[in-house]
Amino acid sequence: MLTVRFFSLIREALDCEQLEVAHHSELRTVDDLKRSLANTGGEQWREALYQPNVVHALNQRVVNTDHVLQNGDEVAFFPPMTGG
Amino acid sequence: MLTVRFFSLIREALDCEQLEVAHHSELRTVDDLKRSLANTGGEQWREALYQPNVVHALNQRVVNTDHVLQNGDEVAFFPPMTGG
Amino acid sequence: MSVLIQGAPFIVEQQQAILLAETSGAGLVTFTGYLRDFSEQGAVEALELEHYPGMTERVLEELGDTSANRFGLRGWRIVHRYGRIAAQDPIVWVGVLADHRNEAFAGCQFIMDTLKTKAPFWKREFMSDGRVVWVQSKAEDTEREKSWQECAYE
Amino acid sequence: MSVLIQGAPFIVEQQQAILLAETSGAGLVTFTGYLRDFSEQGAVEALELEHYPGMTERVLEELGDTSANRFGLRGWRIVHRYGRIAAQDPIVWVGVLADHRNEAFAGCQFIMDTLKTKAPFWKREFMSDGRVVWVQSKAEDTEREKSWQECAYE
Repeated sequence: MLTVRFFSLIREALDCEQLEVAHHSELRTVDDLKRSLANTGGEQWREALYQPNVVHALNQRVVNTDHVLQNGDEVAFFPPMTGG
Repeated sequence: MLTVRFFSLIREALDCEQLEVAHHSELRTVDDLKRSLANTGGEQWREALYQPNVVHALNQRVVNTDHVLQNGDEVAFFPPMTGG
Repeated sequence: MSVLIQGAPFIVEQQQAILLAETSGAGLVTFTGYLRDFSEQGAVEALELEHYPGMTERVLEELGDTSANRFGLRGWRIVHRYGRIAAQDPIVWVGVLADHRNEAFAGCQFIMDTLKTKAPFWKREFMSDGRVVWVQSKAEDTEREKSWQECAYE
Repeated sequence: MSVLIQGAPFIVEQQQAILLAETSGAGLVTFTGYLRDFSEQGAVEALELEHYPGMTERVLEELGDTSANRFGLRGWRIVHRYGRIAAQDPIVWVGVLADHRNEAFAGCQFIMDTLKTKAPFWKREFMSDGRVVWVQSKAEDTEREKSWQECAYE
Protein backbone atom coordinates (compact mmCIF):
# COMPACT_ATOMS: atom_id res chain seq x y z
CA MET A 1 0.00 0.00 0.00
CA LEU A 2 0.93 3.65 -0.45
CA THR A 3 -0.28 6.34 1.94
CA VAL A 4 -1.18 9.58 0.17
CA ARG A 5 -1.59 12.83 2.12
CA PHE A 6 -2.83 16.27 1.12
CA PHE A 7 -2.33 19.57 2.91
CA SER A 8 -3.59 23.13 2.86
CA LEU A 9 -5.26 24.35 -0.36
CA ILE A 10 -4.99 20.93 -1.97
CA ARG A 11 -6.57 19.16 1.01
CA GLU A 12 -9.39 21.70 0.88
CA ALA A 13 -9.92 21.43 -2.88
CA LEU A 14 -10.07 17.63 -2.71
CA ASP A 15 -11.90 17.54 0.62
CA CYS A 16 -9.50 14.72 1.46
CA GLU A 17 -6.70 14.51 4.02
CA GLN A 18 -5.38 11.06 3.41
CA LEU A 19 -6.01 7.91 1.41
CA GLU A 20 -4.47 4.50 0.85
CA VAL A 21 -3.62 3.33 -2.66
CA ALA A 22 -2.60 -0.18 -3.62
CA HIS A 23 0.99 -0.20 -4.89
CA HIS A 24 1.23 -1.89 -8.30
CA SER A 25 3.69 -2.05 -11.15
CA GLU A 26 2.19 0.86 -13.09
CA LEU A 27 2.75 3.22 -10.15
CA ARG A 28 6.51 3.33 -10.61
CA THR A 29 7.12 7.00 -9.75
CA VAL A 30 5.52 9.89 -7.88
CA ASP A 31 4.47 11.19 -11.27
CA ASP A 32 2.68 7.94 -12.11
CA LEU A 33 0.78 8.12 -8.81
CA LYS A 34 -0.19 11.73 -9.48
CA ARG A 35 -1.49 10.91 -12.97
CA SER A 36 -3.43 7.94 -11.64
CA LEU A 37 -5.03 10.05 -8.88
CA ALA A 38 -6.02 12.72 -11.42
CA ASN A 39 -7.45 10.11 -13.81
CA THR A 40 -9.46 8.45 -11.06
CA GLY A 41 -10.58 11.64 -9.32
CA GLY A 42 -11.62 13.60 -12.37
CA GLU A 43 -11.39 17.28 -13.23
CA GLN A 44 -11.29 18.63 -9.66
CA TRP A 45 -8.40 16.34 -8.73
CA ARG A 46 -6.53 17.05 -11.96
CA GLU A 47 -6.81 20.78 -11.35
CA ALA A 48 -5.70 20.60 -7.71
CA LEU A 49 -2.77 18.25 -8.28
CA TYR A 50 -1.51 19.91 -11.45
CA GLN A 51 -1.66 23.50 -10.31
CA PRO A 52 1.71 25.23 -10.63
CA ASN A 53 4.18 25.00 -7.74
CA VAL A 54 2.77 21.84 -6.16
CA VAL A 55 5.37 20.37 -3.81
CA HIS A 56 5.82 16.60 -3.67
CA ALA A 57 7.13 14.80 -0.60
CA LEU A 58 8.13 11.16 -0.39
CA ASN A 59 8.50 9.75 3.12
CA GLN A 60 8.50 13.31 4.46
CA ARG A 61 11.22 14.61 2.16
CA VAL A 62 10.63 16.95 -0.76
CA VAL A 63 11.41 15.13 -4.03
CA ASN A 64 11.11 15.45 -7.80
CA THR A 65 8.22 13.61 -9.39
CA ASP A 66 10.50 11.05 -11.04
CA HIS A 67 11.34 9.50 -7.68
CA VAL A 68 10.60 5.76 -7.61
CA LEU A 69 7.98 4.46 -5.18
CA GLN A 70 8.32 1.48 -2.86
CA ASN A 71 5.53 -0.41 -1.17
CA GLY A 72 4.76 1.28 2.18
CA ASP A 73 5.83 4.76 1.05
CA GLU A 74 4.09 7.91 2.20
CA VAL A 75 3.54 10.49 -0.53
CA ALA A 76 2.27 14.01 0.11
CA PHE A 77 1.07 16.83 -2.11
CA PHE A 78 0.96 20.42 -0.89
CA PRO A 79 1.39 24.05 -1.98
CA PRO A 80 4.58 26.02 -1.23
CA MET A 81 5.24 26.25 2.50
CA THR A 82 4.70 29.39 4.52
CA GLY A 83 6.36 28.84 7.89
CA GLY A 84 7.73 31.29 10.40
CA MET B 1 39.27 76.23 31.88
CA LEU B 2 39.50 72.96 29.97
CA THR B 3 38.70 69.62 31.59
CA VAL B 4 41.03 66.86 30.46
CA ARG B 5 40.19 63.20 31.06
CA PHE B 6 42.14 59.99 30.57
CA PHE B 7 40.86 56.44 30.37
CA SER B 8 42.12 52.87 30.42
CA LEU B 9 45.81 52.29 29.57
CA ILE B 10 46.47 56.03 29.33
CA ARG B 11 44.90 56.77 32.70
CA GLU B 12 47.03 54.00 34.18
CA ALA B 13 50.25 55.14 32.51
CA LEU B 14 49.74 58.74 33.70
CA ASP B 15 48.24 57.74 37.04
CA CYS B 16 45.77 60.53 36.36
CA GLU B 17 42.02 60.46 35.72
CA GLN B 18 41.27 64.08 35.21
CA LEU B 19 42.84 67.54 35.36
CA GLU B 20 41.89 71.13 34.71
CA VAL B 21 43.96 73.25 32.35
CA ALA B 22 43.66 77.01 31.88
CA HIS B 23 42.46 77.81 28.37
CA HIS B 24 44.76 80.32 26.66
CA SER B 25 45.43 81.50 23.14
CA GLU B 26 48.24 79.01 22.47
CA LEU B 27 45.91 76.07 23.11
CA ARG B 28 43.97 76.56 19.91
CA THR B 29 43.38 72.91 19.00
CA VAL B 30 43.26 69.45 20.56
CA ASP B 31 46.71 68.92 19.10
CA ASP B 32 48.06 72.03 20.87
CA LEU B 33 46.67 70.78 24.18
CA LYS B 34 48.22 67.36 23.64
CA ARG B 35 51.63 68.87 22.87
CA SER B 36 51.41 71.12 25.89
CA LEU B 37 50.52 68.19 28.18
CA ALA B 38 53.44 66.16 26.82
CA ASN B 39 55.86 69.07 27.25
CA THR B 40 54.74 69.71 30.79
CA GLY B 41 54.45 66.09 31.86
CA GLY B 42 57.70 64.83 30.42
CA GLU B 43 58.68 61.55 28.81
CA GLN B 44 56.01 59.36 30.42
CA TRP B 45 53.24 61.69 29.27
CA ARG B 46 54.69 62.06 25.80
CA GLU B 47 54.87 58.30 25.40
CA ALA B 48 51.33 57.69 26.66
CA LEU B 49 49.69 60.47 24.65
CA TYR B 50 51.59 59.86 21.42
CA GLN B 51 51.26 56.09 21.28
CA PRO B 52 49.67 54.95 18.04
CA ASN B 53 45.85 54.77 17.83
CA VAL B 54 45.10 57.21 20.64
CA VAL B 55 41.48 58.36 20.32
CA HIS B 56 40.64 62.01 21.02
CA ALA B 57 37.21 63.11 22.22
CA LEU B 58 35.99 66.69 22.49
CA ASN B 59 32.86 67.18 24.57
CA GLN B 60 32.27 63.43 24.43
CA ARG B 61 32.54 63.12 20.65
CA VAL B 62 35.47 61.54 18.84
CA VAL B 63 37.32 64.22 16.84
CA ASN B 64 40.47 64.82 14.84
CA THR B 65 43.27 66.62 16.67
CA ASP B 66 42.81 69.79 14.57
CA HIS B 67 39.48 70.54 16.25
CA VAL B 68 39.43 74.02 17.80
CA LEU B 69 38.97 74.30 21.58
CA GLN B 70 36.57 76.62 23.40
CA ASN B 71 36.75 77.63 27.03
CA GLY B 72 34.81 75.08 29.11
CA ASP B 73 35.48 72.18 26.74
CA GLU B 74 36.03 68.63 27.94
CA VAL B 75 38.81 66.78 26.15
CA ALA B 76 39.52 63.08 26.61
CA PHE B 77 42.36 60.78 25.54
CA PHE B 78 41.94 57.03 25.42
CA PRO B 79 42.95 53.86 23.53
CA PRO B 80 40.68 52.19 20.97
CA MET B 81 37.39 51.13 22.54
CA THR B 82 36.54 47.50 23.30
CA GLY B 83 32.82 47.41 24.06
CA GLY B 84 30.32 44.61 23.79
CA MET C 1 19.75 20.94 19.77
CA SER C 2 16.04 20.53 19.97
CA VAL C 3 12.77 21.28 18.27
CA LEU C 4 9.44 21.93 19.94
CA ILE C 5 6.26 21.98 17.86
CA GLN C 6 3.15 22.67 19.86
CA GLY C 7 -0.41 23.89 19.52
CA ALA C 8 -0.49 25.73 22.85
CA PRO C 9 1.03 29.19 23.27
CA PHE C 10 4.65 29.23 24.46
CA ILE C 11 6.54 31.64 26.66
CA VAL C 12 9.68 33.03 25.06
CA GLU C 13 11.55 33.39 28.37
CA GLN C 14 10.96 29.73 29.22
CA GLN C 15 12.22 28.57 25.85
CA GLN C 16 15.35 30.68 26.22
CA ALA C 17 15.94 29.25 29.69
CA ILE C 18 15.74 25.70 28.27
CA LEU C 19 18.39 26.50 25.64
CA LEU C 20 20.68 28.16 28.19
CA ALA C 21 20.31 25.22 30.57
CA GLU C 22 21.53 22.86 27.82
CA THR C 23 24.65 24.77 26.82
CA SER C 24 26.50 28.08 26.97
CA GLY C 25 28.37 30.35 24.59
CA ALA C 26 29.66 33.90 24.34
CA GLY C 27 26.85 35.09 22.08
CA LEU C 28 23.14 34.32 22.07
CA VAL C 29 20.98 35.51 19.18
CA THR C 30 17.24 34.98 19.31
CA PHE C 31 14.44 35.67 16.88
CA THR C 32 10.80 35.84 17.92
CA GLY C 33 8.13 36.10 15.24
CA TYR C 34 4.81 37.59 16.40
CA LEU C 35 1.54 37.42 14.51
CA ARG C 36 0.99 40.82 12.91
CA ASP C 37 -2.48 42.29 13.18
CA PHE C 38 -2.34 43.31 9.52
CA SER C 39 -1.26 41.71 6.22
CA GLU C 40 -1.38 42.52 2.52
CA GLN C 41 -5.03 41.50 2.76
CA GLY C 42 -5.98 43.91 5.56
CA ALA C 43 -6.62 43.66 9.29
CA VAL C 44 -5.97 40.18 10.70
CA GLU C 45 -7.81 38.74 13.67
CA ALA C 46 -6.16 35.34 13.91
CA LEU C 47 -4.11 32.82 12.01
CA GLU C 48 -4.50 29.10 11.62
CA LEU C 49 -1.30 27.20 11.03
CA GLU C 50 -1.58 23.78 9.45
CA HIS C 51 1.49 21.54 9.48
CA TYR C 52 2.71 18.09 8.49
CA PRO C 53 3.36 16.28 11.79
CA GLY C 54 6.55 14.27 11.64
CA MET C 55 7.95 16.00 8.57
CA THR C 56 7.95 19.34 10.41
CA GLU C 57 10.07 18.01 13.26
CA ARG C 58 12.43 16.24 10.89
CA VAL C 59 12.95 19.28 8.65
CA LEU C 60 13.59 21.57 11.61
CA GLU C 61 15.97 19.14 13.29
CA GLU C 62 17.98 18.83 10.09
CA LEU C 63 17.91 22.59 9.68
CA GLY C 64 19.24 23.18 13.20
CA ASP C 65 22.00 20.62 12.69
CA THR C 66 22.93 22.12 9.32
CA SER C 67 23.18 25.58 10.83
CA ALA C 68 25.21 24.26 13.76
CA ASN C 69 27.71 22.60 11.41
CA ARG C 70 27.90 25.46 8.97
CA PHE C 71 28.31 28.24 11.52
CA GLY C 72 29.93 26.32 14.36
CA LEU C 73 27.08 26.85 16.79
CA ARG C 74 27.31 25.60 20.38
CA GLY C 75 23.58 25.15 20.69
CA TRP C 76 20.24 25.92 19.09
CA ARG C 77 16.53 25.58 19.77
CA ILE C 78 13.56 26.03 17.44
CA VAL C 79 10.01 26.44 18.74
CA HIS C 80 7.04 26.72 16.39
CA ARG C 81 3.34 26.79 17.04
CA TYR C 82 0.55 25.33 14.98
CA GLY C 83 -3.23 25.67 15.20
CA ARG C 84 -5.09 28.87 15.86
CA ILE C 85 -2.99 31.84 16.91
CA ALA C 86 -4.24 35.21 18.13
CA ALA C 87 -2.80 38.49 16.82
CA GLN C 88 0.32 39.60 18.77
CA ASP C 89 1.09 36.06 19.96
CA PRO C 90 4.51 34.53 19.26
CA ILE C 91 4.46 32.02 16.38
CA VAL C 92 8.11 31.05 16.19
CA TRP C 93 11.17 31.35 18.40
CA VAL C 94 14.72 30.49 17.35
CA GLY C 95 17.70 30.81 19.69
CA VAL C 96 21.31 30.01 18.85
CA LEU C 97 24.49 30.10 20.93
CA ALA C 98 27.97 30.51 19.48
CA ASP C 99 31.46 31.55 20.51
CA HIS C 100 31.33 34.64 18.31
CA ARG C 101 28.50 37.03 17.61
CA ASN C 102 28.68 36.86 13.81
CA GLU C 103 28.29 33.11 13.81
CA ALA C 104 25.31 33.48 16.12
CA PHE C 105 23.65 36.11 13.91
CA ALA C 106 24.30 34.14 10.74
CA GLY C 107 23.16 30.85 12.28
CA CYS C 108 19.89 32.31 13.54
CA GLN C 109 19.12 34.17 10.31
CA PHE C 110 19.93 31.10 8.22
CA ILE C 111 17.47 29.03 10.26
CA MET C 112 14.72 31.65 9.91
CA ASP C 113 15.26 32.23 6.19
CA THR C 114 15.27 28.49 5.47
CA LEU C 115 12.39 27.62 7.78
CA LYS C 116 10.10 30.03 5.89
CA THR C 117 10.21 27.98 2.71
CA LYS C 118 11.32 24.51 3.87
CA ALA C 119 9.27 23.72 6.99
CA PRO C 120 5.85 22.25 6.09
CA PHE C 121 3.58 24.92 7.56
CA TRP C 122 0.69 26.62 5.81
CA LYS C 123 -0.99 29.75 7.08
CA ARG C 124 -4.62 30.73 6.79
CA GLU C 125 -5.56 34.24 7.86
CA PHE C 126 -8.87 35.07 9.50
CA MET C 127 -9.49 38.66 8.48
CA SER C 128 -11.39 41.19 10.58
CA ASP C 129 -13.92 41.54 7.74
CA GLY C 130 -14.76 37.83 7.90
CA ARG C 131 -12.71 36.57 4.95
CA VAL C 132 -10.49 33.52 5.34
CA VAL C 133 -7.37 33.64 3.15
CA TRP C 134 -4.54 31.17 2.56
CA VAL C 135 -1.25 33.04 2.78
CA GLN C 136 0.77 32.84 -0.45
CA SER C 137 4.47 32.08 -0.32
CA LYS C 138 6.56 35.12 -1.13
CA ALA C 139 9.07 35.25 -3.97
CA GLU C 140 11.23 37.32 -1.64
CA ASP C 141 11.37 34.47 0.89
CA THR C 142 12.39 32.00 -1.78
CA GLU C 143 15.13 34.37 -2.95
CA ARG C 144 16.42 34.79 0.61
CA GLU C 145 16.53 31.07 1.14
CA LYS C 146 18.41 30.57 -2.14
CA SER C 147 20.93 33.25 -1.26
CA TRP C 148 22.25 30.99 1.51
CA GLN C 149 22.95 28.28 -1.06
CA GLU C 150 24.76 30.50 -3.50
CA CYS C 151 26.80 32.93 -1.48
CA ALA C 152 29.15 31.78 1.22
CA TYR C 153 28.32 34.03 4.15
CA GLU C 154 30.79 32.38 6.47
CA MET D 1 14.36 53.73 22.39
CA SER D 2 16.42 53.56 25.51
CA VAL D 3 19.83 52.84 26.90
CA LEU D 4 20.66 51.37 30.29
CA ILE D 5 24.23 51.44 31.57
CA GLN D 6 24.66 49.88 34.98
CA GLY D 7 27.25 48.35 37.27
CA ALA D 8 24.94 45.73 38.74
CA PRO D 9 24.09 42.50 36.91
CA PHE D 10 20.96 42.61 34.76
CA ILE D 11 18.38 39.99 33.91
CA VAL D 12 17.89 39.46 30.19
CA GLU D 13 14.21 38.51 30.53
CA GLN D 14 13.44 41.73 32.40
CA GLN D 15 15.16 43.86 29.79
CA GLN D 16 13.22 42.14 27.02
CA ALA D 17 9.96 42.72 28.90
CA ILE D 18 10.76 46.44 29.15
CA LEU D 19 11.28 46.67 25.38
CA LEU D 20 8.10 44.73 24.62
CA ALA D 21 6.08 46.91 27.01
CA GLU D 22 7.20 50.01 25.08
CA THR D 23 6.33 48.83 21.60
CA SER D 24 5.49 45.85 19.40
CA GLY D 25 6.49 44.50 16.00
CA ALA D 26 6.35 41.34 13.95
CA GLY D 27 9.98 40.42 14.54
CA LEU D 28 12.17 40.68 17.64
CA VAL D 29 15.89 39.99 17.37
CA THR D 30 18.01 39.99 20.51
CA PHE D 31 21.69 39.60 21.14
CA THR D 32 23.14 38.71 24.53
CA GLY D 33 26.89 38.80 25.03
CA TYR D 34 28.20 36.67 27.88
CA LEU D 35 31.65 36.89 29.40
CA ARG D 36 33.67 33.98 28.07
CA ASP D 37 35.78 32.05 30.55
CA PHE D 38 38.68 32.03 28.10
CA SER D 39 40.37 34.50 25.78
CA GLU D 40 43.43 34.66 23.54
CA GLN D 41 45.35 35.13 26.79
CA GLY D 42 44.05 31.98 28.51
CA ALA D 43 41.50 31.20 31.21
CA VAL D 44 39.56 34.25 32.40
CA GLU D 45 38.20 34.64 35.91
CA ALA D 46 36.57 38.06 35.63
CA LEU D 47 36.48 41.23 33.57
CA GLU D 48 36.57 44.83 34.61
CA LEU D 49 34.83 47.22 32.25
CA GLU D 50 35.82 50.87 32.46
CA HIS D 51 33.64 53.38 30.64
CA TYR D 52 33.24 57.10 30.02
CA PRO D 53 30.05 58.08 31.83
CA GLY D 54 27.95 60.45 29.78
CA MET D 55 29.69 59.74 26.50
CA THR D 56 28.69 56.08 26.71
CA GLU D 57 24.99 56.91 27.01
CA ARG D 58 25.18 59.51 24.26
CA VAL D 59 27.00 57.22 21.79
CA LEU D 60 24.58 54.35 22.41
CA GLU D 61 21.50 56.56 22.12
CA GLU D 62 22.72 57.94 18.81
CA LEU D 63 23.56 54.43 17.67
CA GLY D 64 20.08 53.13 18.48
CA ASP D 65 18.46 56.06 16.68
CA THR D 66 20.71 55.61 13.65
CA SER D 67 19.82 51.94 13.45
CA ALA D 68 16.11 52.72 13.86
CA ASN D 69 16.20 55.23 10.99
CA ARG D 70 18.36 53.14 8.73
CA PHE D 71 16.47 49.86 9.14
CA GLY D 72 13.01 51.18 9.99
CA LEU D 73 12.94 49.68 13.47
CA ARG D 74 9.84 50.00 15.65
CA GLY D 75 11.81 49.88 18.86
CA TRP D 76 15.20 49.13 20.37
CA ARG D 77 16.90 48.81 23.72
CA ILE D 78 20.60 48.60 24.60
CA VAL D 79 21.79 47.42 28.01
CA HIS D 80 25.49 47.38 28.93
CA ARG D 81 27.26 46.67 32.17
CA TYR D 82 30.40 48.24 33.54
CA GLY D 83 32.56 47.38 36.52
CA ARG D 84 33.59 43.90 37.55
CA ILE D 85 31.85 41.06 35.75
CA ALA D 86 32.09 37.36 36.55
CA ALA D 87 32.65 34.73 33.85
CA GLN D 88 29.34 33.55 32.27
CA ASP D 89 27.50 36.76 33.23
CA PRO D 90 25.77 38.83 30.53
CA ILE D 91 27.74 41.97 29.59
CA VAL D 92 25.54 43.41 26.87
CA TRP D 93 21.97 42.94 25.66
CA VAL D 94 20.51 44.48 22.51
CA GLY D 95 16.90 43.96 21.43
CA VAL D 96 15.25 45.39 18.33
CA LEU D 97 11.69 45.18 17.01
CA ALA D 98 10.76 45.61 13.37
CA ASP D 99 7.95 44.80 10.96
CA HIS D 100 10.14 42.38 9.02
CA ARG D 101 12.72 39.93 10.22
CA ASN D 102 15.55 41.05 7.97
CA GLU D 103 15.32 44.60 9.23
CA ALA D 104 15.37 43.29 12.78
CA PHE D 105 18.45 41.11 12.14
CA ALA D 106 20.29 43.90 10.33
CA GLY D 107 19.36 46.52 12.94
CA CYS D 108 20.56 44.38 15.83
CA GLN D 109 23.78 43.31 14.12
CA PHE D 110 24.53 46.89 13.08
CA ILE D 111 24.20 48.04 16.69
CA MET D 112 26.46 45.27 17.97
CA ASP D 113 29.12 45.73 15.28
CA THR D 114 29.22 49.49 15.82
CA LEU D 115 29.05 49.37 19.61
CA LYS D 116 32.24 47.26 19.70
CA THR D 117 34.40 50.05 18.33
CA LYS D 118 32.38 53.22 19.02
CA ALA D 119 31.10 52.93 22.59
CA PRO D 120 33.72 54.11 25.12
CA PHE D 121 34.28 50.90 27.05
CA TRP D 122 37.63 49.33 27.85
CA LYS D 123 38.05 45.80 29.10
CA ARG D 124 40.62 44.47 31.52
CA GLU D 125 40.79 40.72 31.97
CA PHE D 126 41.64 39.08 35.28
CA MET D 127 43.27 35.83 34.27
CA SER D 128 43.09 32.64 36.31
CA ASP D 129 46.90 32.67 36.57
CA GLY D 130 46.83 36.09 38.26
CA ARG D 131 47.72 38.31 35.29
CA VAL D 132 45.66 41.41 34.55
CA VAL D 133 45.49 42.24 30.85
CA TRP D 134 43.92 45.14 28.92
CA VAL D 135 41.98 43.72 26.01
CA GLN D 136 43.25 44.99 22.65
CA SER D 137 40.79 46.17 20.04
CA LYS D 138 40.51 43.73 17.15
CA ALA D 139 41.22 44.67 13.55
CA GLU D 140 38.33 42.35 12.65
CA ASP D 141 35.91 44.45 14.72
CA THR D 142 37.06 47.65 13.04
CA GLU D 143 36.60 46.04 9.62
CA ARG D 144 33.08 44.89 10.53
CA GLU D 145 32.12 48.33 11.71
CA LYS D 146 33.48 49.88 8.51
CA SER D 147 31.59 47.41 6.34
CA TRP D 148 28.32 49.03 7.47
CA GLN D 149 29.57 52.35 6.15
CA GLU D 150 30.68 51.08 2.79
CA CYS D 151 28.18 48.52 1.68
CA ALA D 152 24.49 49.22 1.70
CA TYR D 153 23.04 46.19 3.44
CA GLU D 154 19.48 47.45 3.27
